[in-house]
Amino acid sequence: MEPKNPVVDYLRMDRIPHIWCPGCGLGTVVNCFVRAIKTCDIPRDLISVVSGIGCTGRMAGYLKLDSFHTTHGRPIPFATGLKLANPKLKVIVCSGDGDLFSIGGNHFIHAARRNTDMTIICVNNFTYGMTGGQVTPTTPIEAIASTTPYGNTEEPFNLSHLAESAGAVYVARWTTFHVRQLIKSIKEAVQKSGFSFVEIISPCPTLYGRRNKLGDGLEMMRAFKEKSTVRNGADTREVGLDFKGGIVCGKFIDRERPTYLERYNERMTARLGASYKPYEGVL
Amino acid sequence: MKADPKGVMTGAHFLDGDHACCEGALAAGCRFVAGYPITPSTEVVERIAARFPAVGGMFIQMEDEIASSIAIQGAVWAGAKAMTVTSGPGFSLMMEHIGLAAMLETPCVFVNVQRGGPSTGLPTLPGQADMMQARWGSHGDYEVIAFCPNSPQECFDLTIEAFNMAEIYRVPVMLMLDECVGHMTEKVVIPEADAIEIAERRFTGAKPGEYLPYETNGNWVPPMVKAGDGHYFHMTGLTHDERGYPVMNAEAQEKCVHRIVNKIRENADAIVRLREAEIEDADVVVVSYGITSRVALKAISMAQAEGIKVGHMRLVTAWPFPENRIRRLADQGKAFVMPELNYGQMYLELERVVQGRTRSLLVPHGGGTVHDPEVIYRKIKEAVQ
Amino acid sequence: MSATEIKFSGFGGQGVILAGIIFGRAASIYDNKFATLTQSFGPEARGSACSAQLIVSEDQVLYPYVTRPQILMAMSQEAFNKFLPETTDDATVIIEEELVKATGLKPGMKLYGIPATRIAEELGRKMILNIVMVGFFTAVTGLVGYESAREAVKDSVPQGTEVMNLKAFDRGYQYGKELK
Amino acid sequence: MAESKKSKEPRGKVFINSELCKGCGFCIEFCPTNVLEFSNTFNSKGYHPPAAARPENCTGCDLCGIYCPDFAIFGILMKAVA
Repeated sequence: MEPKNPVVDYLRMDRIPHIWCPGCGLGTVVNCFVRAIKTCDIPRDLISVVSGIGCTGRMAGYLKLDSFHTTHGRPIPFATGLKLANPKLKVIVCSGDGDLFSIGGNHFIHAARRNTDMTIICVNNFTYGMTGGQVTPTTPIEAIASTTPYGNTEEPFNLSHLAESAGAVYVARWTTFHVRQLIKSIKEAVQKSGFSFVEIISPCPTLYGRRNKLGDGLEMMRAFKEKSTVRNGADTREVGLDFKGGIVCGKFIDRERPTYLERYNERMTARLGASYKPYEGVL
Repeated sequence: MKADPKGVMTGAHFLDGDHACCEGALAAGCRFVAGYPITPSTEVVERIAARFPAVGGMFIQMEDEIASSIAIQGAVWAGAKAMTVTSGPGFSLMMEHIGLAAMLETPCVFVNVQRGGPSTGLPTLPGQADMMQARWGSHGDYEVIAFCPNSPQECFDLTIEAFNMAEIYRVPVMLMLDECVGHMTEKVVIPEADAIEIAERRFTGAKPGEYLPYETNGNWVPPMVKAGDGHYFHMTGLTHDERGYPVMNAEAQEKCVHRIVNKIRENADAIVRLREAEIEDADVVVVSYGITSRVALKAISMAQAEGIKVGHMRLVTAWPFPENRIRRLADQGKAFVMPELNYGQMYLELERVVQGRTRSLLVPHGGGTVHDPEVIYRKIKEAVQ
Repeated sequence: MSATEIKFSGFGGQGVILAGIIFGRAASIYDNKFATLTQSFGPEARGSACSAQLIVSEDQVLYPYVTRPQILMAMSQEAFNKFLPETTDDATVIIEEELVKATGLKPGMKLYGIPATRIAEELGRKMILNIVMVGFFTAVTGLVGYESAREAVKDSVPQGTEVMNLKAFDRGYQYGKELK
Repeated sequence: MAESKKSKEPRGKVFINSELCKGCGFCIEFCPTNVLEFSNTFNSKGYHPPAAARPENCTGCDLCGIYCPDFAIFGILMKAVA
């Protein structure tokens, strides 16, 4: 019997080949994602993936799990409803930098603040790929985008620092070059109780690389390899990214805070007494 | 299916419309509410926040209305009955997700306690100027169902009805209160739980691997699943095929739109709720809804005292609009008078259906209070001249 | 006309709205009449003259707002000054007599006063003056039954405070009965 | 087991689905034992898929499979094949 690619059972093969460009890192992310959740101690039926809009937003559609391709910027509040209605579910949001941090930025900080139990995987390619390469909140200063034809002048977000400041209990950053570390990080993030965040720097050769003379996907991957340093536990204030500069990778934050539901049940029990049945979902 | 007694506060109460709406949701089996406070709807979520922990429900105050309007859809796909509650400006923010609910066919309830607008307008005073927005506010073609209670009692009754319709047709249902009804306090009688009919969610009997989310088998409304049951189903706001997969072509679009529009249009007669009085002999029919319907009755009695033959039609459901009924009455030569707290919204529907065959008069009002019955009465007289 | 329009008024913190709710509850739940209560919300309700409007009727109340109150309850001077001009020429005016100086009444009006704050203080809690007023109001208007109003008080006050509130109600009620 | 014997027998094997390949070259670049090279042939979309030029070097580590964005290649241990 011909052996099978270990990820295909987790893919909607009737939708493959996918729409992503040659040299795009999203497929690599999918590989790492599937390998991570396959080794997690979580029943597959209980895993839900929620995406927003954009190239990364299509991830939900390729994964053979309960999967939701929602509206632009709103996967986190959708995931919040999903998780709170049935806390047994393991809810993972996969979306891009524009979706999660521009239009969806407010939802990100509030979910982190509440410490809602969910994992956010942000594929950061510094651009809106699907719509033609516009500037995003992570595009480095100087970088060219279709809406910053003379170079970006806005300070980008340092996502790791933002996540830490807002309250995330797990924060890590890797590039698509760091596949083994990435698998481990996704696994840790998914198994972590609370709001966990994994940023993945990924090549968009078609709309970011080419416009900024960074070469094709492979050349961008080589750059990730050369310019990245691993500094676990690094101070997130110091891991901001600039154009063509170094990329600090690693697990930056791994801490404990009560989750939204833990706090909720604790408070209700304290206030309402023994008559209160701890909330375990509406079903 | 009967209501779960846990959520039913049986008895006679003195409640405002907002609180009655909360009790209706509880009785209907709603156990997930996401909302963002906004006058004059805030009392609904305040009561829910207080009542939910005891019945195993979850209320979360989200960061804004956009988040609220999609959090409820996440909850529905986890198996809950869910609603969100807002008012004018918040309703504007929710529009995109009304479209998402229409497209995914997520059964859910949007409560809008209407205030004066546009923009911040009159937060504490009534309006009825979101009626067209409720129907057409999101982009694209779709249909919704909208209820217009005219008393706290109906806020209770019609919230249950809204949840039932949402389940039966897998459609977002709008509950269009107005500030006056929302903040008005009256007697509300809540029956025993087993006297309350609840529409259960229709789940598929298909095994994992066999279920196709939008396979209709000739019916208008396909059965549902929920996350966690092993179906590995996919939902997308993109135009999709039976599998729920995105398909970008005109043929798929036609199939999608045809069904989400016509499942409501073709069932309009079963959905439409009207309350009529003294219509048969009438020369004039006053058509109204919400708080305006009560004021209209006062004007009608003034006209009747003068011997004018005037009847009343109340739109308990504003959407779908009761086209067939209005058309028949127009064919009989009856004139129409329509007061509403806006400058002509449902009136456009009335005109569209009447098509100039009989007289139809608008009694516009900018909102902030209700009509002076005298003004409606004068319009009734004008209609019979 | 079978409808009676009532305005309950005072300043914020006196329990004006609750007084209206109790009376509406007594009328609709226990006396089986129709009662519709509306109130001002928002910034205008946070000012010094706050009010609740109640219509009690034998038939369904169609027009929801009070336009010409036949009964005005005023627990502050400002509320009295503000709302007296709205009342009917033969209105019944019920005041907290130590806080309100009733001037400008028309000849057909009936005035009833009670030192509700002082009575509430004597009972040990100044904040139950509104319940004293409700008792007084019940006695002088006769619009709802004594038992109905008492039941409505019981339903409307925080658990554990029923005894004190019913005492306040009865004191107000007796005061009114003696005045009549 | 003797060391010398182990080096002769490849420890792993790569499987390639040429039709899914978009020619990004990730697998070739990041194979730690240099097993792969672009083949001379085109797939139906005009890409040169990889081929195992030095199959004896394969350790079955599956890094090619992890990197491949198009699910077109994977490596497995020989003992898993058998």
